[in-house]
Amino acid sequence: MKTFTNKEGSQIVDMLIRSIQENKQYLSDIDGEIGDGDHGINMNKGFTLCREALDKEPGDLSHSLNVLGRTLMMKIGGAMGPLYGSFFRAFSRSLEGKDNIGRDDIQAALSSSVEALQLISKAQVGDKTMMDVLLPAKEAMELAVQKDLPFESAVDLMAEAARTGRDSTVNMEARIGRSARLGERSKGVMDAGAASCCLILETMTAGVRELIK
Amino acid sequence: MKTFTNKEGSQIVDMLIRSIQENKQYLSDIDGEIGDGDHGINMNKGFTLCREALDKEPGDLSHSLNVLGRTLMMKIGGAMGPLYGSFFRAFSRSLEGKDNIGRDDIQAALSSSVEALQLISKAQVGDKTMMDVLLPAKEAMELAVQKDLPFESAVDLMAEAARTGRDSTVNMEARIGRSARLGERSKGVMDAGAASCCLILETMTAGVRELIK
Amino acid sequence: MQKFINSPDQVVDEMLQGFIKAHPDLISGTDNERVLKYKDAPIKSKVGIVTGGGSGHKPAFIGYIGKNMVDAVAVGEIFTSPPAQMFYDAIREADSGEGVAILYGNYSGDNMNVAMAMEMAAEDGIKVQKVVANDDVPSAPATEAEKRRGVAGEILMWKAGGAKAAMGGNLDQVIAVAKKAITNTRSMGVGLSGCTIPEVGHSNFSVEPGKMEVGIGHHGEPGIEITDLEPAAKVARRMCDVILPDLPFNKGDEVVVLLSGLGSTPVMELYILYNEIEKILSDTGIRIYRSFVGNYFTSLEMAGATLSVMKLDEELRECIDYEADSIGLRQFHNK
Amino acid sequence: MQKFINSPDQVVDEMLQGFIKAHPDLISGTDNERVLKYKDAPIKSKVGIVTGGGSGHKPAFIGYIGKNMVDAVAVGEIFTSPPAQMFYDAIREADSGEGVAILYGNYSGDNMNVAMAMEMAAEDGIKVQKVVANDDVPSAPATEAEKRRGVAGEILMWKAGGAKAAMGGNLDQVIAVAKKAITNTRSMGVGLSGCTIPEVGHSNFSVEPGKMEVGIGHHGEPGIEITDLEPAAKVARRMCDVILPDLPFNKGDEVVVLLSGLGSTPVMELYILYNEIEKILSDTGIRIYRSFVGNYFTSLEMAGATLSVMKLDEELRECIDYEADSIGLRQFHNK
Ligand SMILES: Nc1ncnc2c1ncn2[C@@H]1O[C@H](COP(=O)(O)OP(=O)(O)O)[C@@H](O)[C@H]1O
Ligand SMILES: Nc1ncnc2c1ncn2[C@@H]1O[C@H](COP(=O)(O)OP(=O)(O)O)[C@@H](O)[C@H]1O
Ligand SMILES: [Mg+2]
Ligand SMILES: [Mg+2]
Ligand SMILES: [Mg+2]
Ligand SMILES: [Mg+2]
Repeated sequence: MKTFTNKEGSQIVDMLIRSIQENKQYLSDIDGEIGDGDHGINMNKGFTLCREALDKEPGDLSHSLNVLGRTLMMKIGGAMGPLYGSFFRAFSRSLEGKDNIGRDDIQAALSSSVEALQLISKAQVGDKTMMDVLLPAKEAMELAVQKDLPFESAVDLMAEAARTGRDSTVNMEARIGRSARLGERSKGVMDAGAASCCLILETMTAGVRELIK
Repeated sequence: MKTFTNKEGSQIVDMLIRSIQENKQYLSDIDGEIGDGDHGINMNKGFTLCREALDKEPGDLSHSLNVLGRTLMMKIGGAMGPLYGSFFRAFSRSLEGKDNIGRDDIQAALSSSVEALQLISKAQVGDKTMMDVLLPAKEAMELAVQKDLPFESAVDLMAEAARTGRDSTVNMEARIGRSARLGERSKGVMDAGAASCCLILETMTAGVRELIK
Repeated sequence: MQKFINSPDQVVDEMLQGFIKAHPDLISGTDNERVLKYKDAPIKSKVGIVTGGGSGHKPAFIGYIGKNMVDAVAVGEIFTSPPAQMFYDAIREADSGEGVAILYGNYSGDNMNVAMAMEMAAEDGIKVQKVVANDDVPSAPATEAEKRRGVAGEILMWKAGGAKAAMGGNLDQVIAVAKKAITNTRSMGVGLSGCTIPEVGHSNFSVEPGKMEVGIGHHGEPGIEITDLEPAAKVARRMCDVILPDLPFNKGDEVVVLLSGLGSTPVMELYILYNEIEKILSDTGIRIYRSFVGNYFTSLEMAGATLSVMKLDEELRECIDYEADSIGLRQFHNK
Repeated sequence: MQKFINSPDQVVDEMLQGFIKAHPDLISGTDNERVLKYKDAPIKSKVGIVTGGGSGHKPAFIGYIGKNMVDAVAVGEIFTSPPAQMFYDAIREADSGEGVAILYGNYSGDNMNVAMAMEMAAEDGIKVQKVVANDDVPSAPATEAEKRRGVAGEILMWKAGGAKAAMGGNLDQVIAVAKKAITNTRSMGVGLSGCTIPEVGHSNFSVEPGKMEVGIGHHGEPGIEITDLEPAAKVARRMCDVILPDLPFNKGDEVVVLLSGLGSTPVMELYILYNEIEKILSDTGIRIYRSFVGNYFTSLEMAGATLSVMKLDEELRECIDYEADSIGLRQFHNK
């Protein structure tokens, strides 16, 4: 089974930062439809601060993810700060100390990050949040491991599930967060957190594929 | 020389009230161009209050003019209240005690009202105010008396001078009141106070003509 | 964007700099530039009062820092909860050893960030308890009151908690009175226009001319209903019809009324609305003990108003009457 | 018109009714429904302080009624001077026998109406003297300073005169200090939007998005220049460049700064602007003794701000520090 080194892996975080920066406007625009239009701004602020921190103090993947999580949690605020903060910190913790990272490591890290997130958010599938992306993605990855699929296929399936989850939010009625009280009116638009979450998982997938190419 | 009685004359005030009420929007619209758009509202408020007062306590022309002047001065405020207030009160005083009112009485009353007004306003011809109407109207009336023209012609000439004065304000630059500081930008629009003043003098003329028909 | 700003992403920092410079008699900065405190905080033997939340609600939150009011505030981006670090630092700035009451509004971000900050503070051995304001009636039905947002009623909670702490109340007592204050308070907003978050650059949402958004939230969260704009008397009736039965407020009750503008509604209109609210309350036999009318808790330049009504008992009356000195609420003791 | 009103021609009366009901601890009505007074006025052995002017400037003018502040106010229609009768009645409500200082702003209607009221009061044997505020620099060149309008600097004039009267100053002394306050004050406004007079029903005037009106008046009187909207730092520089050389304010001077919003500008932006003003003053070596930042003198829901700077001497400092209790300005004595 293919692996990549924790050291090389830090480029995944570089890619995450770039993709959030590039999609700042897109994410804000989506949020503007049924939220307050700042999701891209918030995410970009956090990821850009992380970029600065990493430039000063670079390291391996688990280090980079930890810096990212800490930065989001400590500097960003809102709901996104603690949610993505816990997510990335848990992801980092799970990979800590590993020299080489393989399919099962990623699967375990993803599962534990989702669990960490569930400690602070009660959002379920169907509430129109990032959870509609994360939970199916996590399950797809678990299934791939159960089926013992190759690393590439596992992450591809995970990204595929993320996309499906993201798109499923379009027809949902928001039940959590700022758009929740739009009720019926929240239907027809994708959830911004779902969009950013899917972007993150897709970028991770692209990162992994590049590393194990 | 024709005259009318002070008693009958009160219908002039009825006509003044009606004409201000009917032109409320027109006067506000003119004021809206270079002022704050309330000239018709202010005038209408005062003249309508006067209507109520006169309904309770009717009387002859000098009484009615006094009620009008007092109402404007005491209830209306702004610059218009004291200006038109003094004007009508002086007009009333000048006619007081006269049973019959002729050309010379109206001329004397107009002159003394303009003088009363000049005690509180420094506005000159050319400043783009009601004075651009009043001063030429007063002079036209004086000239008509000098030339010993009939009452009808005297008031016609007075109204004609008022109209010319009013129209002359269009190309003036305001130097007094709210529109003064528009400077150049105040050109091209008629002054609202000039418009109401002309309306008042025209209505007086119509009233006099009807009374001496 | 017709705004006095330099750079949209600097508004919060520059506002804080200006605020600290303008009010040295009350306010001081701290090592964390997103945490401001009362210049004398922590005050020996006094329970510390902390709050925090997103920016854009001036005078909330920092305007309520002061004598017998709030000791330290965590400041977030516009309409965005401050991160845990700021809450944690605010707790530390406010603690004199007697513990800290953190009195804030019910928003998911604030809940998460406060929870983390409280954990961090507890690890330091600081006693911290919280009260979460949920006075906004239209934000959830009574059966799910724990989901309701906190709005302008928070000010009455700070006033009560701040006074109790100043009177020498211990942490449990301060928490109890703050809890009572907010439990006795019901609020409701009506929005007449949207507002523009500088970094977003265009209006958050809009209310069509001739319409009003009944039950709007402090960040423009949609209300329960969009109706035709009504005369002030009907708006007042709508607000009272939602608020009064919810507690319920009854004949004979004595209340504090806080009518806050949301930003761009002229204060003149608030008094017109107040005039109608007063008629309804007095017709209902509810006695108004004290009223606050003005821009107490705003949402940038949104047009609209929030009505908050708090039922008094003797303890709350004493707290409300207590002298206070802050930018947003300043009063002499003698009523 | 996104407004909380019942009927456009009732806004002033209903606002006054609401105001009186909301603040019984400070305000009382009088026989003239357009005249409000401090509940304890006339105060025995104290010179009365009267002001008045058009409505739509909340908290001006009635918000400055209170202890050690203004005793009675004549209330006009929106942006329209009250008639002579109201000024006269206000004078009578404020007079305890020690005379009345009538401190108002330089507008032609107010000048005429006050002059008539003073005549009427003189006939009653009441001593009345006036000070006419003309702090608005852009409204006329220094050579025609008597033509300048009065704007937010009036608040500092009321504060100084009100304090002097409360300290026991006689009419001449009160007039002298009010005169000094306004003579030492320079103001300037920048407008970012128009506003709507309810009875007119549509915007008075407008400022194109992306532009600002430099030197705008309190009723939307046009400024000296319409320019592109600039960053706060440049706006502050423009204001200071007009105000500072006019008095002039010099290095070493001690000043009070009053930065008022015009209505719908979020207070956050005022602090951003204040932050820049403070930098300029401190770079110039001018010491800020006290600052007021907020909505102190508005123009309905106009967006924009007025900066007023008053040079202090010892007497003015004492007056500014004096305790005051009014809706618009409330402060404890101890600075
Ligand atoms: N409790 C929650 N659990 C999971 N996701 C949430 C929760 N609250 C909000 N979100 C997500 O946050 C997104 C909005 O993020 P953002 O715009 O950055 O914050 P805000 O709503 O404070 O402006 C929503 O689209 C939603 O997916
Ligand atoms: N000092 C003055 N002398 C003569 N006319 C004046 C003076 N000031 C204002 N006016 C007149 O008043 C008119 C405006 O009246 P109005 O709109 O009722 O009052 P305001 O300007 O207070 O809104 C101007 O058009 C002008 O003709
Ligand atoms: Mg958002
Ligand atoms: Mg006008
Ligand atoms: Mg947000
Ligand atoms: Mg007017």
